[in-house]
Amino acid sequence: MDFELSEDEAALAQGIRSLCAGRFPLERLRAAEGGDGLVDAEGWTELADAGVFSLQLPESAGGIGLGMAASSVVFEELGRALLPGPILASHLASYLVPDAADGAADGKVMVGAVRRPPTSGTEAFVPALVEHLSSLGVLIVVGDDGLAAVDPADVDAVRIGRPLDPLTPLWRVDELPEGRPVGGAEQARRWRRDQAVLGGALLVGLAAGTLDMAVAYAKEREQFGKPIGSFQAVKHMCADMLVAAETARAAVHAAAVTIDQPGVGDPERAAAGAGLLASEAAIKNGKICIQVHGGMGFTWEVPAHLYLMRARVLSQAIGPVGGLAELVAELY
Amino acid sequence: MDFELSEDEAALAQGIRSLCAGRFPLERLRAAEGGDGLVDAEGWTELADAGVFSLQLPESAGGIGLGMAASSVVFEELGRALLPGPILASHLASYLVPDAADGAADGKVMVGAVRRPPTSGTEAFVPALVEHLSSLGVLIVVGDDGLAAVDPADVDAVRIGRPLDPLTPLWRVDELPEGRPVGGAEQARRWRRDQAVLGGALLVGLAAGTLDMAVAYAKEREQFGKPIGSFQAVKHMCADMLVAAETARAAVHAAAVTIDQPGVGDPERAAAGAGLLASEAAIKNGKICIQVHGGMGFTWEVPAHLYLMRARVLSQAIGPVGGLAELVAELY
Amino acid sequence: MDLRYSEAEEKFRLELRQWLADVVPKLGPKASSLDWPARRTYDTAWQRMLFDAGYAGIDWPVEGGGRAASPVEHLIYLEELERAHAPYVGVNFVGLLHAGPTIVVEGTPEQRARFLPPILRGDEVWCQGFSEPGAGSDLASLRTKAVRDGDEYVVTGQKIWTSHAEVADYCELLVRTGDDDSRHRGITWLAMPMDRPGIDFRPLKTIAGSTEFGELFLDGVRVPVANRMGEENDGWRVTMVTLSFERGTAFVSEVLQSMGFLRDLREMAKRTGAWSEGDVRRRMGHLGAELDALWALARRNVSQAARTGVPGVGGSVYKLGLSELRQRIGEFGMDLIGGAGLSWDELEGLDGAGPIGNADQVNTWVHGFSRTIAAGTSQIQRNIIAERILGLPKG
Amino acid sequence: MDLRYSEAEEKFRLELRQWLADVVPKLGPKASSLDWPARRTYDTAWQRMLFDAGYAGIDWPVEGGGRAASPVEHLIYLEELERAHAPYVGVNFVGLLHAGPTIVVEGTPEQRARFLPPILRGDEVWCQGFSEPGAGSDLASLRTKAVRDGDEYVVTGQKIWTSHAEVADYCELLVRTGDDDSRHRGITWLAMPMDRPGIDFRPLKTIAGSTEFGELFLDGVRVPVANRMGEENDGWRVTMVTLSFERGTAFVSEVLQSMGFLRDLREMAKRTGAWSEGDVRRRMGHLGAELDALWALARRNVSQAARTGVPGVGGSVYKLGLSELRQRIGEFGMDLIGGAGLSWDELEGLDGAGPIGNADQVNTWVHGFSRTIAAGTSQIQRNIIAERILGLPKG
Repeated sequence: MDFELSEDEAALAQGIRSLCAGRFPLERLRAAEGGDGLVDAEGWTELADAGVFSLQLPESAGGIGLGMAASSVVFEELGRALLPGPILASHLASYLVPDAADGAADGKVMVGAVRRPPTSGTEAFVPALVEHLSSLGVLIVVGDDGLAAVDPADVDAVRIGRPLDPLTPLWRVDELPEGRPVGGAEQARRWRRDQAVLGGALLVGLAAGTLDMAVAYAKEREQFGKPIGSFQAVKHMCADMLVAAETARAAVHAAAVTIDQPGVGDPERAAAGAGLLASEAAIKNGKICIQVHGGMGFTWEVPAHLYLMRARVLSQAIGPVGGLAELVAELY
Repeated sequence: MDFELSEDEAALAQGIRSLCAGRFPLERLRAAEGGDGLVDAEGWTELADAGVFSLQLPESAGGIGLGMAASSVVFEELGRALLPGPILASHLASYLVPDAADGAADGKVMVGAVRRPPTSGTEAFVPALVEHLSSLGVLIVVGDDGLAAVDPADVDAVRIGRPLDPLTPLWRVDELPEGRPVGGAEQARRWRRDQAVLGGALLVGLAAGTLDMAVAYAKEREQFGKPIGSFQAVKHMCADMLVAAETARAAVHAAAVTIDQPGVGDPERAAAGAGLLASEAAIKNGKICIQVHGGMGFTWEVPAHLYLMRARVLSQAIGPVGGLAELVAELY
Repeated sequence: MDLRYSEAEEKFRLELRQWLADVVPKLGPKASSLDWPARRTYDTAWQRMLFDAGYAGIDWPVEGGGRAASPVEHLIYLEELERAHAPYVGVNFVGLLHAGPTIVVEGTPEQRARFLPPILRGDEVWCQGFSEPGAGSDLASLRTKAVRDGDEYVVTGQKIWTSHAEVADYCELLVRTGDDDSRHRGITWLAMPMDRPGIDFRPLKTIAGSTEFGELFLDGVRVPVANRMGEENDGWRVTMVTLSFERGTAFVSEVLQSMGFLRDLREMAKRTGAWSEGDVRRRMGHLGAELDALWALARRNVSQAARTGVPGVGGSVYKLGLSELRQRIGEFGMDLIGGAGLSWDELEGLDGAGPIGNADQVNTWVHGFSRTIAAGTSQIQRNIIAERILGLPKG
Repeated sequence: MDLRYSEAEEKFRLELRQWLADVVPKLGPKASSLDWPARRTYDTAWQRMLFDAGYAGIDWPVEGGGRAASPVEHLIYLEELERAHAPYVGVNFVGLLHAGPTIVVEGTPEQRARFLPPILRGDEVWCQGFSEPGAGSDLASLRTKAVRDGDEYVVTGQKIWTSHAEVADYCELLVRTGDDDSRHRGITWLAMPMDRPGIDFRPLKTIAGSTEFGELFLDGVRVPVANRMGEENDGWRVTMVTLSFERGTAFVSEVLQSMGFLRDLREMAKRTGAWSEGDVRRRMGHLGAELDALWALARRNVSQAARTGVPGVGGSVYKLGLSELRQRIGEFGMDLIGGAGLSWDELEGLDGAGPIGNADQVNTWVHGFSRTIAAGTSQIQRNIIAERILGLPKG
């Protein structure tokens, strides 16, 4: 038992962090705010070359053949860098529905995903909102009883003028095509489970990113003749952020490893708990980060809001926290 | 519109506060901890003489003929003083079921009350727990569809060895007698409504009492060379206590006045909201008061726990906060 | 304790209600929030209507040209405006709620005659230049410098969070006239004409994508000494004077508006079926009970102001409670609409469920973040409560 | 990241599990919590059994007489003891977890030979005399005075929160040997025999009605200089040394126990029908997810300790998270049992629903209040996290 990152995992995280810092610095991402093609094809290929999409595809199929643990450290870094684009769906599709996602692993095709809106229940009134539609080669529709592949060209969609996250363009789709079945209920369950864990990893990255921002600002910003970080109220907000981020990180890593290593625990329960805590940590930390920045935190210029809006996008994608909590309760 | 206390109301509160401080100081109450007869007959008569039980009984029936507003300021003081005994039921019975509560108004008889346990639902498995049974002359059983009067001598009860609140002795009753009907559904509804408001007033008194204790300790206790109240963490805990207490107090007063003055609002909604916020304020402040006192707060000697335990007793009496919240939502 | 209104108060309410019923339906559509000249036109036209009807400066004393309504009448005024969905003060807010009241108390007769009538009539719009990039919670550390040169001050520095500067005629400005480290003792209050050379304004975009405020760059701006309110270096006291105008009516519109928002959410939840979930009802009921309590607290503060002239300890308690509550209400709205919260554009629901109203939910949620920051952060409010009300020792 | 145990670790687990399966059922009933001599007998007998089986001092180094188990084995040890419902260290806890480890590192060969074997065998029981009425969170302000007189120290002062003093043979005592204002620099660590004249102990009743700790009054107590650990005035460092013994295994039993408590609550909720309420399931699932995460964090801390010898930054994060979570778990339990929570006595439910288990719920709730205070309040933990981990400046 050694639950620390292995040397390989740490190196992988470091590599992705360097790639993001060099190739996708925040200023550059922000320059494309509100537009399409937030990640250009060349950038996407670089992500592919770094293995972001092929990490879990078996070596026999041309992938890297690693597992969820490796993916979770990679996605935490991508989250921290606020990397836009359908990275999670492209990654999941490459190993979960490889036949439907030809070209996903090597970055030639971007794959998106959307949950099929329920036909009854409280969410039944909201139309499907598809992210990054104009960039997609394939859209995976995740239903309760299976996965289907849809050609984006077949989708009748209306672009949303102002998406909540300016780095996640959105389309409204009233009638999602049935599409071509590419997986049954078991694969849909696996999709949702792995999505909760790796969406959780992205969310942990967001929670860590806002913690870093808040701490840096608290050290530098002075009021009443001293850094605001010397006031207990600010200190304790930052401490609570760290607790949220570290706890969620441990949960995400444990869920990833529990999926990779049969017998060490219940992967469904671990995945739901990880998604739940990561959602809450990212939203809570985004909110505290704004508060620590005071008025500046409410400006577009300071990127705190980008982390918070992205957290809402991801939190929605992996499912409302109430449902995740009920799943944990059932399996406890 | 003048929502401040009138001179009469302020004088009434001051009178009760003086009576409690002189006649029922905490040291004296504590000396009787765990025993019966926490309020001796003589003390009970003094409360009656001060009008505690006859406040809302019409003058024509020998009472004082005031309303809920006056009662709410009185009960806040009784709560702050941690006054034990079936004060609330004796007060309610004197004007809501005067025929069944002969002698209640002038303190000759103590009246208790217990909610008839539901026969289905989540609470159906808990036996009835009756407070102060051995001191009662009459026990009012509050059902969904009416009020009944029971002779305590007819009740088959087992004394609880360790009640949560050492100042509220308890008896377990598996089979509550049917009793003599003394009020219908409308009177039962009024009982629950007025109980929520005046139970809320007692709870506000508890919340204010623990706030006072915490603030006094924070000013006096020194650590790291200064009073702990100069640390922001402690300051902010105390500030949050004040917000909780003042908000709940305003809600309780508004509910009382809304009952007294037809047309100024919805008394049911106001009463449920007042009970809800007062419960939460008393429990929250009790907990913070312990925390501010550090290790001492966890000792029997410091009375913080008495306020907290009493808060649980009263919160249970006026109904779980979830149910009160649902009632507010329905009436909003 | 009495929550009934007197006959005179009911009469005041009725007259106002009738007038509002008459004029509000005739108002044109609101201006786009991005079109500043149109907003000025709309808001100042409304102010002129209030003026003509005798409601301008509702809480100002008669000697300032106001109506001198009692705190209770002021409360009724806010209730009725909210009830009638009448416009709020808009671009007139600094003039009406802050600069004007200051001039009423601190201005010379000449200054009052010059500045007050145009504010009340809607002829002149004011903005505020108090905060600076380095002076937020710690306002007394402001550094914008004013140097006396004959009968003018020459002002150089930078202000931030200035609202409506695009359309303002005057700016109530705090400048440092004392030593660099004179803090509260070296500050002066000036009415700066916004048409002077040396003023540059850069709007700041908010996280809601709007531009409600911005940065004001001042480079050798000349302000007549005649525009100074109070004495030189006495500006801190002058500024604080305005606070004494508060009669417990702050944020009342927001409380009433939030109640309406909750009721809207309930209707939506009933339509979508979410209302069948116990915890949805409980969250909504809990938030509703808290709003009711804050409304009670507002009436308590107003009552105390009516008796004593000041709203008492309730102000900070109310501000802290409300701003924290507003954030939770925002989160509840977002949770209720689920995925629809990912769009700022108004969405239509599926299956004939009608508009989701998500633009309201998203706005409520996002704007909530400013509530615990603006007009004193929640942390500053807790300090104030702990030190001034509870008497705990300073840090 | 690897959550699988090695073959050697699995072997360690299996042997321990078999031994526990053999001995635990044969243990007599636990002593009443009020009968201190009986508690000492029970707990020290269990310690002797551990000693004979080679599990005493599981994490102590071999040179101290311990088993020198790896942090991972230590974790397995705690898991298996919890799984077997074996006794916890009980009255041996100061000796085994605090005083002993200090002596292992700081003691002379003579001191180690004198003090350590009796702790491991369960022959001698220790208590702790660190905190004072005036020195809680600020331990360095302690004032209990020790004056050297020949080869003895004469100790006078007062200690508080001393556990198990009723049955202790020794007290690990911090005394002031430096100037009154020497703070960390004037403290000395002594092993005080509890049978000396001048020692008076007054138990303190807790809000749970029990007497787990009390006040120690010291009036001219003579302690041999030979019982001093480390140098005079170097006691602060000596004390801190013990912290380096921590391998991330603190509170692990509490995490595992809490998981069991949640599962018990679920069974009860299913029996009573409360489980049909969505928000009961959500609260329970949320608390469960948090416990799972803390268990993951514990394994992370242990892993880091296994690699580097120290558990790293996780310690305070884990302590803060767990103690706050424990309180919320306690509240959940109380809310679930409703009125039954008004009695500390175990109640039987109506309608054949069996025991309510309310004594457990009430205990969990009430004891939760101590969690955010003892061993460093949540406020102190947040300071530590902010200053030592995040590098924020000191107040």
